[in-house]
Amino acid sequence: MAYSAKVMEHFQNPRNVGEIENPDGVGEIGNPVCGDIMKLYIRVKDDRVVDAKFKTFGCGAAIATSSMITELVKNKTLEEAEKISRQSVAEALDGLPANKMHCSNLAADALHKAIEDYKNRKKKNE
Amino acid sequence: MAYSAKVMEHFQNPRNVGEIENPDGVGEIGNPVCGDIMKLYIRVKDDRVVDAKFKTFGCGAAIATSSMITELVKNKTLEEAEKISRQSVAEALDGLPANKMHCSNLAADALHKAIEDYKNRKKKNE
Amino acid sequence: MERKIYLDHNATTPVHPEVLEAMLPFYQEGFGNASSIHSFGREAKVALEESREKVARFLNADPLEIYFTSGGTESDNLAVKGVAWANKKKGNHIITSQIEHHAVLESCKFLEKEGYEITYLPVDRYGLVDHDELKKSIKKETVLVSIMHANNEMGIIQPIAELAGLAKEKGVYFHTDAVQSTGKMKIDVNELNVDMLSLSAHKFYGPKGVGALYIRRGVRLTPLAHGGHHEKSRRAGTENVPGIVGLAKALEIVHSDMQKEERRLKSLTETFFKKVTERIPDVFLNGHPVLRIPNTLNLSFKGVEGESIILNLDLKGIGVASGSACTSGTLEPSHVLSAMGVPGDLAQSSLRFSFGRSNSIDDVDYVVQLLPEIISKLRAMSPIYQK
Amino acid sequence: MERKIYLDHNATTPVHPEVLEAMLPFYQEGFGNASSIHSFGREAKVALEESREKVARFLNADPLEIYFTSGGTESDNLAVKGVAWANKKKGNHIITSQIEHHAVLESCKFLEKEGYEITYLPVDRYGLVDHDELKKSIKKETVLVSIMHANNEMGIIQPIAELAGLAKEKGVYFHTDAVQSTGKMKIDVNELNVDMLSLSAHKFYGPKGVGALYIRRGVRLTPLAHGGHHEKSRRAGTENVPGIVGLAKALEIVHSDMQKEERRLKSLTETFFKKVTERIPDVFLNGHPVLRIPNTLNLSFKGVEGESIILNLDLKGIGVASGSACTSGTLEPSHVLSAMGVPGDLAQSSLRFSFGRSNSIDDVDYVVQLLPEIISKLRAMSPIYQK
Ligand SMILES: Cc1ncc(COP(=O)(O)O)c(C=O)c1O
Ligand SMILES: Cc1ncc(COP(=O)(O)O)c(C=O)c1O
Repeated sequence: MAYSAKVMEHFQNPRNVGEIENPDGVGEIGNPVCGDIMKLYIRVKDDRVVDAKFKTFGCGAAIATSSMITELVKNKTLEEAEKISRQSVAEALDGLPANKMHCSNLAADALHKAIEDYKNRKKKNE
Repeated sequence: MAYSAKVMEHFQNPRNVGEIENPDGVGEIGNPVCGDIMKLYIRVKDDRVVDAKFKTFGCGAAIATSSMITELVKNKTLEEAEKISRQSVAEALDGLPANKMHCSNLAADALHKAIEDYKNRKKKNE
Repeated sequence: MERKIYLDHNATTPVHPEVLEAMLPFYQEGFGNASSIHSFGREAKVALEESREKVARFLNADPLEIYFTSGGTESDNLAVKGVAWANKKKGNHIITSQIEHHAVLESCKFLEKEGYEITYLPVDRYGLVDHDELKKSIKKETVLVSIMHANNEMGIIQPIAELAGLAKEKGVYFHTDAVQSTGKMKIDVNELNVDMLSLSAHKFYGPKGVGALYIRRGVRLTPLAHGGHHEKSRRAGTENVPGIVGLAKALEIVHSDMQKEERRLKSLTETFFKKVTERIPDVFLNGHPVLRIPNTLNLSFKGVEGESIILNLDLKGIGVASGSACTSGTLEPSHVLSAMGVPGDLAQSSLRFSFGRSNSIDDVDYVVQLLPEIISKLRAMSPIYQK
Repeated sequence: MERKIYLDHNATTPVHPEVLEAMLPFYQEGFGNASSIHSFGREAKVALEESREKVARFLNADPLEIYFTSGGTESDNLAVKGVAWANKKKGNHIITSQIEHHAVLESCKFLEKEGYEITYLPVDRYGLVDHDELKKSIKKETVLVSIMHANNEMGIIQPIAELAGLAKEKGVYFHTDAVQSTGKMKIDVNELNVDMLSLSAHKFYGPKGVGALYIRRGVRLTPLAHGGHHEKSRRAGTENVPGIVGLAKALEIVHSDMQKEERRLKSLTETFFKKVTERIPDVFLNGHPVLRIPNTLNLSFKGVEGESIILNLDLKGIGVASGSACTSGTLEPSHVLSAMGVPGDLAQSSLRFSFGRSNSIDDVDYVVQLLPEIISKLRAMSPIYQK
């Protein structure tokens, strides 16, 4: 197992760690494969993700993908954000070791859940 | 496999190699276990082995035991000669490696055959 | 140069300088094949048999009972499969524990597919196999009990002599995987009362790729590797003479100061544990608190996943191991922690510190100084940790 | 010092100085366990994978198809038993030859006891397996053909590509034991058309206790050693990194001047044969006169038993091997000579001279000078030799 320099950089200096108070959407996901847990918070304004934060219990790859996805999603429209896939996170990190690909699922899945959560809340408020 | 110094000494300088012309007894034996072949010649006078010679196709142990038995048997009475056993040859050589014990059979068996041959000839001549 | 601290001696150890020195003459000068009858071969053979005698002496065994292999895994496979195959007529039942090394567990699983019945004994929360459970499990068809001496992940020591006694009473062979205990404590095959015992050189400052299996006289066992008449036809293959010489030398070295080194390591690990728990809250020791080899500490850092700690320590030049799913390759957290009933998140949070000859109290201080910051940084990131 | 001449390179070889130099950094500095994720482990892992790539390159294979083992014997066992076990559903028939190394033959005998059917193909008087015999023997139940590349006793080379083609046509796996050819001639798994190929480092100036098995992608095979996830779960056990690095380096070295060395050895053996037969009557070459590896001569000295020649040469510091019953440990003369139909006494009289890097034309001259006296002394002692 060898992580790319990009993975290690994000692992060492993760962006956007923390929680958003009164978030517009939250996605929490536990990885059934390896037990990792991620919580992703988003702030949405005018159908655009203006802020994202995360908390992750997981391995190097899990932390790096969490950090990367918060960067990727910021200032994206919801439509654009929904298109961020497992693959795009891994690619943005210059790849992940084969046996860590499952960790990149975590971040993308958490994001999609957070967007879904935002939409559900919005629907309720309508 | 490690031969004793005595085995190596007899192997390097085998005593009594050769044939006896018009011998009084000859014992030839092939070792069914490993294919070695030995031919032992004796000269008998007044029921005493006065000379012994051998020819051997065989390994180090086979050659050393051949040499040793010709030494052991010389000047022994026939009665004494018959008592020379596989064990006594091996002992006289300070032992043989476990996987070579079968080779010490060769020499003792050839000697006993030679004595038998001598006795048979004598009987015939009587 | 960056400071490097190795705290993973249960994974492997550096070769001791004197071990390497003992090995070197057999690469180029005494390189002969120990089966050859010429002088080149005899020189190798002498070294081989002297090594066998040495190993026998340190285990209180007979040289005829020592068989050299390519390592702990092969020794374990040979013991488990070898006995199973050779004793088919007697029965097809094997007893082992849930916390064995994969070399034993996977051998058992292979045999299971071949039609053998395997009992995997549970352990208590300290990692100990229950005496009565073993007793209940032995039946007419049982041909082998295999229970490890010291566990590689936790360091827990099983009461082998007692467990082996139960097997012996019923006329069942007993094997112990002593890969982690050999070199760290006294090993006496008669005191342990075992029929077979596995060891691996690279766990005690010997070279990788060489190990041994002690096989008590009279044990029926089918070889794993068939071929020439090496190792009394029980393990074919040209003997790895430099490796075997290295194994024996390493055993000699660890025996030369074993009690002193045991005490030293015990004190290091105790100091480490004391300081870590003083400075970091919510740290738990896994495994039995007392029945353990002197060098190993398995700790769970609540709320933080193991690999993420390893990577942070690695960035500081410190090498440790974890039983977390994300480093195991199997994607399941430590089967040992699971068997002990440790909850999933704490199992994911476990780290193994295994000390050795290269470590001093300075290393303890250095790591203890860095660790709190790493843990609190990671806990701040954790969705499941609440102060 | 007494002069020493080693003419037993088929038994084993000294480790090349550059090989040892390549290995040394991995005993004490780069000693990590290749499975560990910290820097100590990663360094070992890099060395491991670079070695795998090197080996793959020299065999014209993919690195994913190279599996490291503890030697030729293990590679052979893994190939033969591994394929047999994994393909039970397809069939239980294996084809091999009567002149294989014991590692293959005894693996087959073990499988025979387990209920497999084995065909041992005969060879002609030159030691060659017959193409048509193989063709006739393949049947629906056949799962594996295992025929060696170069024979260790005779040096005969089988036409593997052709034989393997027959197996391939019928969808049967083909394994070749290339332990004796690797390092002595070009090995290309695709030209040879094989699915599996065994090699052993100590036969080509690498260390003892390490080998490899090439396994073509897609071959179904059950492991011999179960345990951790090493070698893609096909061969468990902590990787012997120094040994593996040494294996790869040795392969690199033998490849660097292979054609030159082939020519040199061929000329040495030819000169040797010519001079011996000029000076000593009744000497016969065993095995095919042309289809042979360049370094090996198997000669029968009529009327004289092999071990007795070896011992005499040994007393002069010269190391050679024989296939005589009295040195084989089995108490049966060479199964290879028997299969070739060589009569018992000539089989007992055979000697193997295997040249290598350490030998020069001076060695040839020295041995050729001593040999006539030894042979005539022994012949004078022989009851079966008539001039
Ligand atoms: C308890 C135990 N058994 C067996 C083994 C296997 O030993 P090796 O890796 O030398 O094959 C190990 C180490 O990996 C171990 O810790
Ligand atoms: C043809 C052949 N196959 C297999 C082997 C076994 O190799 P190793 O002794 O390295 O296990 C040898 C040498 O002993 C050999 O010559």
